[in-house]
Amino acid sequence: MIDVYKIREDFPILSKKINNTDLIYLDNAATSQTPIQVIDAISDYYKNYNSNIHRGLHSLSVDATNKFEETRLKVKEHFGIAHTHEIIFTSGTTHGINIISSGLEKMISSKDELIVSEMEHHSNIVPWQMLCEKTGSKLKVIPIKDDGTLNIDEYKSLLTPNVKFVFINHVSNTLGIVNPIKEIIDLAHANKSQVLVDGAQGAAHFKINLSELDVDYYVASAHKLCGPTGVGFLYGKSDLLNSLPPYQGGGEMISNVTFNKTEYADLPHKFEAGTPNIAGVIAFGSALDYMNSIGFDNIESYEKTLLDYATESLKKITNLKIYGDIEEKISVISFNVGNHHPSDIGSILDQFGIAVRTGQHCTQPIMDRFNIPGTVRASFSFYNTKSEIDLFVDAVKKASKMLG
Amino acid sequence: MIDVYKIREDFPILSKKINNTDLIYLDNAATSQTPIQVIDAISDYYKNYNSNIHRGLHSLSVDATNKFEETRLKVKEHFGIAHTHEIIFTSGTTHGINIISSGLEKMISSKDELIVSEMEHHSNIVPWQMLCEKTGSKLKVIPIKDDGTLNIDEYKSLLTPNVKFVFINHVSNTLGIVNPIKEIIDLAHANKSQVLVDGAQGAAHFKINLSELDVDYYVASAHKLCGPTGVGFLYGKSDLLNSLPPYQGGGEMISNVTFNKTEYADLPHKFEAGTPNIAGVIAFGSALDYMNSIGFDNIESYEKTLLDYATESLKKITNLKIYGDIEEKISVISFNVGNHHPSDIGSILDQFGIAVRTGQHCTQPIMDRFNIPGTVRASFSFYNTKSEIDLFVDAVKKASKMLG
Amino acid sequence: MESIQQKQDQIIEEFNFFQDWSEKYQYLIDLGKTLPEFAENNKIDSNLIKGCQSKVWLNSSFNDNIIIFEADSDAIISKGIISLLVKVFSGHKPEEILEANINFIEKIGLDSHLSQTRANGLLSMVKQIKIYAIAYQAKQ
Amino acid sequence: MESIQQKQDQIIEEFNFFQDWSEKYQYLIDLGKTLPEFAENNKIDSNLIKGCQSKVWLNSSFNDNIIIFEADSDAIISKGIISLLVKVFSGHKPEEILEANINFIEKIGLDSHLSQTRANGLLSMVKQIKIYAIAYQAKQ
Ligand SMILES: Cc1ncc(COP(=O)(O)O)c(C=O)c1O
Ligand SMILES: Cc1ncc(COP(=O)(O)O)c(C=O)c1O
Repeated sequence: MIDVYKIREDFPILSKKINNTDLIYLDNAATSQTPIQVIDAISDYYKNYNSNIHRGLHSLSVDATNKFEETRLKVKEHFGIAHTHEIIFTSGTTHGINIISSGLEKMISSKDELIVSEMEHHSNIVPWQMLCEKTGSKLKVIPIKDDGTLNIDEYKSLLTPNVKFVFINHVSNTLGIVNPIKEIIDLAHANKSQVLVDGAQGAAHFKINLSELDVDYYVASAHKLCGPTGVGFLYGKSDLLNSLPPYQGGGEMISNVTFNKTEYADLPHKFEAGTPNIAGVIAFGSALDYMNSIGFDNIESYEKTLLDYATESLKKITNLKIYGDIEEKISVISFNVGNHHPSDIGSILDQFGIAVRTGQHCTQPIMDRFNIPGTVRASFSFYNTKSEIDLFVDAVKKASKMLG
Repeated sequence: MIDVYKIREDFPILSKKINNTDLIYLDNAATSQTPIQVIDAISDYYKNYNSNIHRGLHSLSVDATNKFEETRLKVKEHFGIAHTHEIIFTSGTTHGINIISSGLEKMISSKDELIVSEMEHHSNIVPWQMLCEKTGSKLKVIPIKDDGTLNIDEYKSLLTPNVKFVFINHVSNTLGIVNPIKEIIDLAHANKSQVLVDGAQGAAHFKINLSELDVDYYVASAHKLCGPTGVGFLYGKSDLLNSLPPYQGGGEMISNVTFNKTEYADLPHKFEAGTPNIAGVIAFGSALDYMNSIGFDNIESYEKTLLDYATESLKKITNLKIYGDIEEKISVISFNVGNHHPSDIGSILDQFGIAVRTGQHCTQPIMDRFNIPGTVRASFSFYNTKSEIDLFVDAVKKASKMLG
Repeated sequence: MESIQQKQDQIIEEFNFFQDWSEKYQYLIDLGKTLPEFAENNKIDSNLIKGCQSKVWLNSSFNDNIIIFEADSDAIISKGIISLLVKVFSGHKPEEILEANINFIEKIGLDSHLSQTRANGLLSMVKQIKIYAIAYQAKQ
Repeated sequence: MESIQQKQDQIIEEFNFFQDWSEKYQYLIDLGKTLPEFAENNKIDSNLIKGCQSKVWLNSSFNDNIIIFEADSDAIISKGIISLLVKVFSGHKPEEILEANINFIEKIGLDSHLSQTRANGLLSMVKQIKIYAIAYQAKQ
C-alpha cells in the first residue's frame, strides 16, 4: 500500500501556496509533478558529468554516455521490450508520432486508408491528416459512443483490406477511458494493418508489456511519468524501424558522410540526430526508478480509490455531468456543471489554489461529439489525497453556487 | 575584464577530480559547462511551478507560460531579432535545420541548386543531401583552402542564378574559423538566394545581431551557451517562416481541428508542436542572463588571449600541426602530432584528467580534405585558465613522448 | 457624459469596497449576467477576439463621431470583465479612446486575481477596442 | 601450448608489476609497435571492427582445427590491446575460445584505465573473436 504523506515529501512543489492557500494539483494528465530524486538527477548530471555523448573518449563523456544508455535499458526492462535498439529517445509523444508519420510518406499511397479514433489527442490526428494530404490516402474515424467508449463494432467494419495503419491512444487524456488496445491490435493484425499506440496517458498509470501487446509502435512522454520535460520515447519493432527512412539528418545518425554518398547508422542512432536531451533522458531513467520503487500495482490501486471517491462525491453535485463515466478508466474526470462555462469553474477553482485544466484538452473532436465548448478536467495522481478531493469537490460546489 | 577564478566558482563540475587529478575541461565546442545559476533555474522550475504551458488557466501554468515566453524575449533582445514570433524553440541546432530542410521540400525543384561548404558539420550537410534526394536538386560545395578558410572566389562562381539557398556555418566547430558570413549573405542576397547560418558555434563566443546580418535563418543550441541539453532556437524572417508548411503536427500548433479541416496556429506556435522542453527553455533564458552578466565583450577578448597563448605554446611542440591556424577564429584548436593517431593522444590526455575531443568532430569532409583520420580538438571557454593550458600543453608533450 | 478616466475612477472606487477575491468575482459574475443581450447574428468570426479560452465577441458601431461597443461571451466571468470595458469605452470618440490611459485593470487588482490567460484575453480585448478606434478615426 | 587461462594469468602477472597507468600505457604502446605486420590486402571492410574510434582490423584463418588471429589498428594503443587478445586467443580450437572465461581485462585494470569507448571497442573485439570461433565450429 501507499503511504501518501510520505510520498508527498518527495515532491517539493506540493507544499507550495497558491493564492495564500495550499496548492492542490489536479492537472496531472497535462504534466505530472517531479520528485526530488529526479530533480537531483538533473543537477547531478550538470554538476558532475555534463558532456556530449557517444563520440567522446574522455571520462566525462564516457560517464554521460553510460548513464544515457542506462535509461534505454531501464525503458527496455520496464516496458517489456525485446531489444534496446528498438527504443528511440524523442523530445516527447508528439515527436515520436511525427517520426512515424514522416517515415510513412513513401510507404503509403492514395489507395491506402488509415484509421484514427474520435477521441484522439490532436497530436495523434494532425500528423495523419498531414500525411493524408501528402499521399492522398484516406483517414477514417472510429466514432465514440454516448458513454465515451469506442464503438468497436464500427471499428471492425472500418477495418477493410485497404487499411494499412491504425492509430489509437491507449488512454484518453480527456475522458480517462482505457481502450481495449489488445483487442484493437489483434483485430488490426488479423487485417494485416499495423498499429501505433499513443501511450502518453497509458504509460504513467499501470505497467505495460509491449512485447505481449505485440504493438507495432508505441510512444510516450517522460513529463507525464514524473520525468522531465522535453523527453519521450518511441518504441518500434526493429524490422519496421529498419524499413523506415531516417527522420532528421545530422550528427550521430550517420556512419559515413561524403558529398557523394552518406550512409545511415544502425538503430537506434538512425533516428537520434543531433545532441539529445542528455540530462533529460538520464532523469527519465530516475523517474522510472522512482515510480517502480513505489510500485505500479500500488499506484494503480491507489489511484483507482481516488477516482472512485472523487466520482462519487462529484456526482452528488446537482447538474454535474461526467463525460466517460465508465469502469475501465484511469484517474481522470472530465465534467461540466450545468451550463457554466468550464473556464468559469476553472478560474474560481484557481482562486482556491486548485489546479485543474479547462477547455478542449487538445481533443476538439470529443468536444464536437458532445457539443460542448470544453470540460473541467481533474486528474489525480498517486500523490493526491482524499482530503484534497474533499476540498476540490467543495470548491466546485462553491463555484457553481457563485455562478448561480 | 574577467575574474576567471571567481567565475569558476559558479561551475560545480570544474572542481571535479578525474583519474585522481583535477578535471581540465577543454571540450567546450562539444558542449559547454553549466553554471549553478542555470542548474538552479531548472530545479526552481520543478520545485515551484512545473506545469504544462499555454493552455492552462491555473496559476502554475500561468507562471510557467510567462517564464517560458520570457526566454523568447531574452533571445529576441540578445540576438537583435525584430519580433518574438520569429523565434521557434527547438530541441537543438539539428532540429532547427531539419525544420527548414523539411519545409523546403515543396519549394525546391530539380532545376534548383543548393550550396553548402566543405567545412560544415554533418547536421548542416545530411539534411540537404536528404532534401536533394527527395527533390532532385543539386548540392554544390564551397571548397576550403589549405589554410582551412573558405574559398570565397569559388563561392562567387558557384553562385549561379539557379542557386536558391546557401547553408553555411558561422564558425567551424572543427577548425574554429569564423566565416565572413556578412559577405556570404550579401553575395547570396544579390543573387536572390536565401541563407541559413548554422550558429551552433558562433552564438556562444561573441554577440551577434541577426537583424543587422540580415540573415534569413539562424539556428543554435543552448547546450553550447552554458544552457541545458535538448534546447535550441531557430530564427527565421517572419514572411519566410509564414510561407513554410508546419513541420510536426500536434498540440499547440493548431488553432482549429476537425476531421474535415484543420487550421494551423500563427507563428511561433505553428512550429512548436507538443509539450516543449519547458524547464530547458526557461534555463536557456538563465544561461543568456548569466553570459550577459559576464559580458560577451569580456568573453571574446579573454578567450582570444587563451587561444593565442595555447596556439603559441602548442606550436613549440615538434611535429605538431594545427589545422586552420589563422587570425579570424574562436578558441578552438584542432591538431595532430606527427603520425600519432588522435585517439592515442586523447586517451593519454584523459589519464591526465584532460578532456579533449578526438576524431572527426562530425565533419568528415574536412578530414577527407586534409587526408587525416581525425584531429585532437582542444576548445577553450571563458572559465578556462592559462595554467590549465600549461598543463594541457605539457600533457601533449608527454603523450607524444610516450607514443614515441 | 463622463470621461473615460472618470468612469475608470468610478470602477476603482467600487472595487475598493470588496474584501476579497470572491466578492470581486461575484460582482463580475453579476455584471456578466446583466450585460444586455447581444444579437445572435453579430456572433460572427470577425467579431471574435483571439487569445481567450472562452469565446468573446466584440461588435462596434459608429455614429455621430461616437463609437458604441457591444460585447458578449459564452463564459460569464469574461462577460463581466468585458462589460467593464464596454462601460468605460462605449460612447466615446475615437480620439478619446486612443488617448486614454487604461489603468483600472491593475488598480482593481484584476490582473493578479485573474489568471494570466484571462489577463491576456483582457489585453486582447483592449487591443481590439483600440483597433476599432483607429479604423473609425481613419474613416472620419 | 599454454591454455587460454594460463596466458591470461601470465598477462595479469606482468601487469602486476606496473606502478601506475603510464607504465601500463607504455607497455601497450610497446606491444602495439611490435605486433607483426598485417597484410595490406587484409585491411578490408569485412575485417573492420565497429565500435572503435580508431580503425581495428581482425583477420582469422582456420587450419588443423586451430584458429590463427591477426590484427592491426591505425592507433597504437588499440593495436597494443588487440595484440593482447591475439596473444590470448590465437592458436586455439574454437571450443576453447568459446568456453574461455575472459577475465584478464578487468584484472589488469584495463577497463578502468581505458576510457569506456576504448573498453567498448575491446568488447567488440572479444565479441568478434567469438563470432569467428562460432563460425569455424560450425564448419568442422
Ligand atoms: C557547427 C555545428 N553545427 C551543428 C551542430 C549540431 O548541434 P546539436 O548537436 O546541438 O544539434 C554542432 C554541434 O556539435 C556544431 O558544432
Ligand atoms: C493522449 C495524448 N497524446 C499525446 C499527447 C502529447 O504529448 P506531448 O505534448 O508530450 O508531446 C498528450 C499530452 O498532452 C496526450 O495526453
